[in-house]
Amino acid sequence: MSEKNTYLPYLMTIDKVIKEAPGVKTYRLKFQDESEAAAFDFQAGQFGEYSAFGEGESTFCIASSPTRKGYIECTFRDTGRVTSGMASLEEGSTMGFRGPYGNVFPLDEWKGKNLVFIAGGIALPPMRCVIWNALDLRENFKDITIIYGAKSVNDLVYKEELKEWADRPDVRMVTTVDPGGQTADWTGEVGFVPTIVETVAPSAENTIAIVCGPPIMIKFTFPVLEKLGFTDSQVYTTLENRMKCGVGKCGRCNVGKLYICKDGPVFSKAELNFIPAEEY
Amino acid sequence: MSKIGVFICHCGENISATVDVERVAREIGGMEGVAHAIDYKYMCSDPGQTFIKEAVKKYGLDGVVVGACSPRMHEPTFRRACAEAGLNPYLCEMANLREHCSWVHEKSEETTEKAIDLVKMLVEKVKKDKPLESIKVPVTKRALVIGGGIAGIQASLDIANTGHKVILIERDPSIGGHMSQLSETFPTLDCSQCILTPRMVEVAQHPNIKLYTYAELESLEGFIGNFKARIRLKAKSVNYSTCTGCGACIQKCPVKKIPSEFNAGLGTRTAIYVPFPQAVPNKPVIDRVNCNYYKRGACKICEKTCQVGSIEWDKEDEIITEEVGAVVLATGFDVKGTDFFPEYGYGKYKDVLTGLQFERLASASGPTFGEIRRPSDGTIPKKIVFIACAGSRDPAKGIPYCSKICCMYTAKHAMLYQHKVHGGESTVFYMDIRAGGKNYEEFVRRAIEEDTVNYVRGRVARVYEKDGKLIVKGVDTLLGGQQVEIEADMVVLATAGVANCGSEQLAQKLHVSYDPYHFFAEAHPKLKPVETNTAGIFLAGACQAPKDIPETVGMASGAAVKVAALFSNDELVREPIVAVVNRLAPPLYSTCVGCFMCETACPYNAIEHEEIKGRDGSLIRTIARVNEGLCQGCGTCVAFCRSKSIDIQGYTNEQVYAEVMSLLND
Amino acid sequence: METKYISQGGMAQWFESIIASGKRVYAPVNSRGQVDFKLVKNLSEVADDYIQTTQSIKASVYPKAEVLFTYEKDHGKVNLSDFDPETIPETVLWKVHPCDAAGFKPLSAIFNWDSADKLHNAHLVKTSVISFSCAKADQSCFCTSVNGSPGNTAGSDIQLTVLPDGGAIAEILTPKGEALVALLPPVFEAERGDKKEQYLVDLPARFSLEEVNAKLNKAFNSTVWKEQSERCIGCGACAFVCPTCACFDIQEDVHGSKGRRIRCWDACGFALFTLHTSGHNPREHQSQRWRQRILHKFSYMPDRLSVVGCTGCGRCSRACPVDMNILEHITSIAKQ
Amino acid sequence: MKKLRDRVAALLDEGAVSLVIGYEEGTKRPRPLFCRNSESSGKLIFDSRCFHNLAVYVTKKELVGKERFAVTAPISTLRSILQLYVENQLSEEKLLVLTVDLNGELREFVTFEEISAYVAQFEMKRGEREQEILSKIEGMTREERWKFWMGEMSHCFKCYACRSACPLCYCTKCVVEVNRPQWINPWPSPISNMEWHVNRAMHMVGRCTACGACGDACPVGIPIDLITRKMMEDLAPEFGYIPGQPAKQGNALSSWKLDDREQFIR
Repeated sequence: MSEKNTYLPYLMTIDKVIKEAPGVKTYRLKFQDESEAAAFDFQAGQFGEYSAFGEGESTFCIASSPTRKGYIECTFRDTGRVTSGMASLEEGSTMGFRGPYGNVFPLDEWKGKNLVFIAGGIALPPMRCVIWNALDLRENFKDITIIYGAKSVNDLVYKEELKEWADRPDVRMVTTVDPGGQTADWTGEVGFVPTIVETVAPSAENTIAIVCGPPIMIKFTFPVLEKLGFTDSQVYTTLENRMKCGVGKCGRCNVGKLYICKDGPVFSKAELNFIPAEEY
Repeated sequence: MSKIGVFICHCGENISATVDVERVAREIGGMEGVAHAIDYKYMCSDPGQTFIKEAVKKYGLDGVVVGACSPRMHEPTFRRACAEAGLNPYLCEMANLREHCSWVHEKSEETTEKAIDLVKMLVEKVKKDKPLESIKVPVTKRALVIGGGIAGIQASLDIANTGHKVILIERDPSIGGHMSQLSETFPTLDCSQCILTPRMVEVAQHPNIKLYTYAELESLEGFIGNFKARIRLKAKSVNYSTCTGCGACIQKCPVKKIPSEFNAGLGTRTAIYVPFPQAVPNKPVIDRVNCNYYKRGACKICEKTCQVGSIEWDKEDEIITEEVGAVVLATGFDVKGTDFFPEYGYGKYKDVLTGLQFERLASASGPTFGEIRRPSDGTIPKKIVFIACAGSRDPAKGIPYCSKICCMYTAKHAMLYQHKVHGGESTVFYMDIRAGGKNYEEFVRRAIEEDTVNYVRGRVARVYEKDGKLIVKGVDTLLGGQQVEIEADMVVLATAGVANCGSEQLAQKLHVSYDPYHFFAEAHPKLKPVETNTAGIFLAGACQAPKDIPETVGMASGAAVKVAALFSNDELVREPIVAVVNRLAPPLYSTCVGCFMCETACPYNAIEHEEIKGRDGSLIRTIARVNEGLCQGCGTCVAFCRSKSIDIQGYTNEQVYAEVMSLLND
Repeated sequence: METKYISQGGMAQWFESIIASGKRVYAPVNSRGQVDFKLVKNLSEVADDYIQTTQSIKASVYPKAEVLFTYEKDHGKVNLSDFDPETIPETVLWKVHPCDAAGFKPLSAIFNWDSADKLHNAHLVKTSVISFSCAKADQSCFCTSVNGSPGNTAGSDIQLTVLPDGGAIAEILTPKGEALVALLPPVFEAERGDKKEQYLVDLPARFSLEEVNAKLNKAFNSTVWKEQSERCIGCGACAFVCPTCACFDIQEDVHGSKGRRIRCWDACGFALFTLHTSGHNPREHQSQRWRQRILHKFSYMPDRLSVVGCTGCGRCSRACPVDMNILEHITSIAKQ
Repeated sequence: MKKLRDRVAALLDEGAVSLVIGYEEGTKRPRPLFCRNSESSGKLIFDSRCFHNLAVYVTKKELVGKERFAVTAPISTLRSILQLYVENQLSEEKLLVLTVDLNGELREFVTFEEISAYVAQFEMKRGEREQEILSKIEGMTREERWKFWMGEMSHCFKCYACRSACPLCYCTKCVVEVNRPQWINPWPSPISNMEWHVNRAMHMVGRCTACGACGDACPVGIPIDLITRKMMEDLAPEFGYIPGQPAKQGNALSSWKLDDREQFIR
């Protein structure tokens, strides 16, 4: 039988290491096998299981855009056994990757609409994928607004890209840090993401909001969007639950009947209304 | 950590003569995560350190392992080098290839392989190292000196004279210690009390010294710079603030037959007493064990005698707490009694004395006012025998060490005898004469040559009584082991100097280590002779080992300087090798479940209770927290924590595990 | 499908021929006061008088711990060695109860949802199941309430129904079953017209699955979970003895440069099962975990995999240290 | 029984407690019952068949809430409650303890001191089962014992029922779940099962009160309780405390005294 072993990862080489923030790194991974690289494809919103051999697997979204071919990127914080194992690797080292898994952001459906991306802290990576995807297909969309906040200036990730986005004439970029997290030379906003959203978000008219962040941020941002006139089908988010397999078998990530690994991780707020909020 | 630099030191030939250092560097260089590995003749030298610094910069090293000597020797050196190159010093580790490998093994393949293993372990450890910051703690600039003998007196005065406050505690009613008991001192034969008493008075009057006599240390908590000493002030039964020291009570006290400690049991004292006339403070205490009132509930003659009403019958021991930044241990020594020697009559012959008792006989303040008279009948001994090395250098007696002072004081004793008893005959049995010290050898020669003391090299097998005479049976090894038998009127044993009674308990209270003979252990026999292994606690005098007065005074001054140096800083910098209880984001807060088994296990009382409270102020959980000032990084709590919620920074479970696994995984 | 008769002696001969064929044979063995499946060589080792093995036969196709693949690291490079299905020996499971055999289907449904599970399938292919219908049941048994029966042939390659004479009705159900018969065809005699039902234990159904399913669809926020789960102590005994529980963990076993990735049993009842690294736990309380267990088996699986995740074997009730009786709990939900 | 039910009903009605943890008839034998109102107190039973160690619930915050609660405790539960108190897991203000004594009288304990005094009347003895297996094990050589236990451990599948049933296994993260470093391999295998059980035993030193809950809970019948029971029996004379009566402070492995013999490290 020549069935493929789902759990056997692709071997990837760490091509580039970017230090984003204290404990946060982005790795650019390239396939070691040319044919695997050629056959590989994914869409914005999908995730994978990343291996640090010797420590185990961890789940992250693919942080790079599907429009950028030949590599994938992941951004992670050194918090546990696997991520600390990953953090100790360097350029040229081998990692494993299984994926892509999960569903995708419906960028095709969003053609001709305004997009507002709302992200907090380390939750920018899943967003970054879709931001770049949208920016690379800029002509498909109308206004693009990015609202990104972190605890402090130091905690902002993708600093270079934030600058790049801010400098682009076709993007409205708003960065904010929590009160107390600002530095002397900070020129961005100061305030929690939901508060900032309320003041800077574009009109709900023909706009899709993509929200990504810690549960508490999502919890407080949704009502703000509702107040601004966004309907449930105009709001998208991506969920994270603990996963082991990534393919609907290990039994961890389901929220009610839905499995984040298979039915998600991308959900519209309309879909979220049908699953129990306490399970994510 | 994945760009690790490894530096293998030859230590001249100390390592390279037995270990193939090139091979160690070569093989380690091939390890995963090692970016650079070299060997060099002297890694600790300037060029050696430069190699490290340059490599840190050139290869962007994020960890350094130096395979060299012991971390105790050069860890600060290499850590400093790393720090200068911009690497956190705690990302530098040492593998001890000298003491742990080259010095203890023959040159062989296995020795080199062991060296490789040792370095490999540290490479695995350093991969898991985290940058650490030193801990800063404030310093209380007040010293506690324990023991009011010459060591304690000298240390107190020296510290006090640097402008810092000193608390001096003494177990006995007076300071002065053994030196106050001595008659005259070698090699100058000046009067011991004459040179000591001015110092005693100076202590009593010094504005920076607070003197507590009749006091003992109850407990010591805390750590360098921040000790808390609980001191028991034993009840003196006399109010010192009103007592004038007139001495009337002493004269009237009906209990007069108590053997005097000051006179080494040769004289007597009363139940209310001042140990000796020059005592500081010169005020009496009541010895409750022997006092009629305390024993039988009646007497109170002293109270009737006292003009100022200073007797306090109901006074109880008082415990006071003093905060101090440093402690000097100067608790001195003791000498073995004659009862330690079955071969010399178990102490049952009254005219067999210890050296200390002879000092009292020879002292003008002694029971015989300086005349050498037999305790048995008060006659002047015509023939006297001194036995050196009584107990010392005798493994069979459990005292293999040399007591150091006996050769000199025996010579002095013989000399004093010859001076005081004209026509007397003195004989000294000795093993060797150890007279190292300025003018010491000359002093001994003077005893032999000018004062005609008869020195017999040999040991005394027995002393026994026959017809009122003491028969000393020994051999003269210089006469070919010939048996000698001397009839003597008095025998003086230069009994061994031993640790003071209670020194073991005191050491445990203070967490200082001690040697098998209960003398306190110095931190390094050569380079840290006045430090103990517990930071902030120093040693002075014979509590560390028997020593003579000049040496004691020198050491006391040394300890005082250490204290003064410590007090010259407002803050102390400590190694961050302390235990830490993990903290996590809510709702977990910590994996600590607050069972506080660690608290019962911690020898340093470093575990505190930390209450985690919700936003509304309600108590969520109580967990353990380590006081990083008190923590000594011993790891007992770590071993004991069931949920593995505590780790030692720099020696985390993960690091130690990685080290062990690097060996097991071959 | 073919039905035959096999005599007691014939059964013994056939058993010997199976052993002789070199296949591994697992059968219930009574030792240490417990009956459980063990590797056997002789029919005499097989336990006789018992209701149910403590553990299900699940481990034969879903081992407690199984190596997914191995690897070797070499200076930043990694060489992978895939799991090799050829390493799995031919296995015969002897005297499996119908409720255990029925467990293969839900187990496979989970493992093969969306993507095929190479390891599980490799075990399935190499495993033949000889089930024995049930003549006895106890108060924990409820196969008839979950679409099963004491004579359910689902999941079996051959089912034997033991007759009073010691012989048995042999239902040869699959090609794998036929292959086993082929090891010693003569002992399989023509059937004698015995009525199988006559020899099965009578076990009335206690609830209707449809009813339960309908109730559960609306029960997510019910207080019943908290009420039922109060005494649950959160161990994994129920999950580990269950023939259909498939939750697993993936772990790393590493020795120096060599490593193995291992899949091992896990249980949704464990407090840390869903704990995020951040400390957030979507199923923080035992009541949520109990709800997950019940909903998964009786609602999510039927809805998403079209198979019920319970075979009514009753093992979880027997194994539970605090008498979390699933039959009692499901019945009470059905009646609410 | 009536007295107990009445008293519990009264306590709940008065609002003196918000919950009473007790026993009810189960499908196989009595099982834990959580009475939150006086009606359910009618289900309460308390007899010699009630041996679940209810102390396992008293540390579960989600169950007992913030208000005062009560537990009906047979002797084994009382012992565990005392140990939990020593380990700072319980407070007297929150917990009311009820028991029925040998004369059938209902007793209430408000302070742990009272429980301690009550428990002191009961000597800790081996039951028939313990005696039978332990005397067999005690007769074995070291090698035979290892073989015996490895044989038992090979049946363990790490469901952690032993841990879950034990009132003293209240850690929120067990050592077996700690993965930095991974002390114990989390999957079942004879040696890693042994590692787990040895670890658990070590964590029970001086703490186990030999209630037997772990052994009783084991679905695969490993007499796991005997390890910690035997350890408790051996430890008690060495460290001078009475089995089943928790030491007031610390425990065997963590407490030391100035006069402890320490010749062995000289």
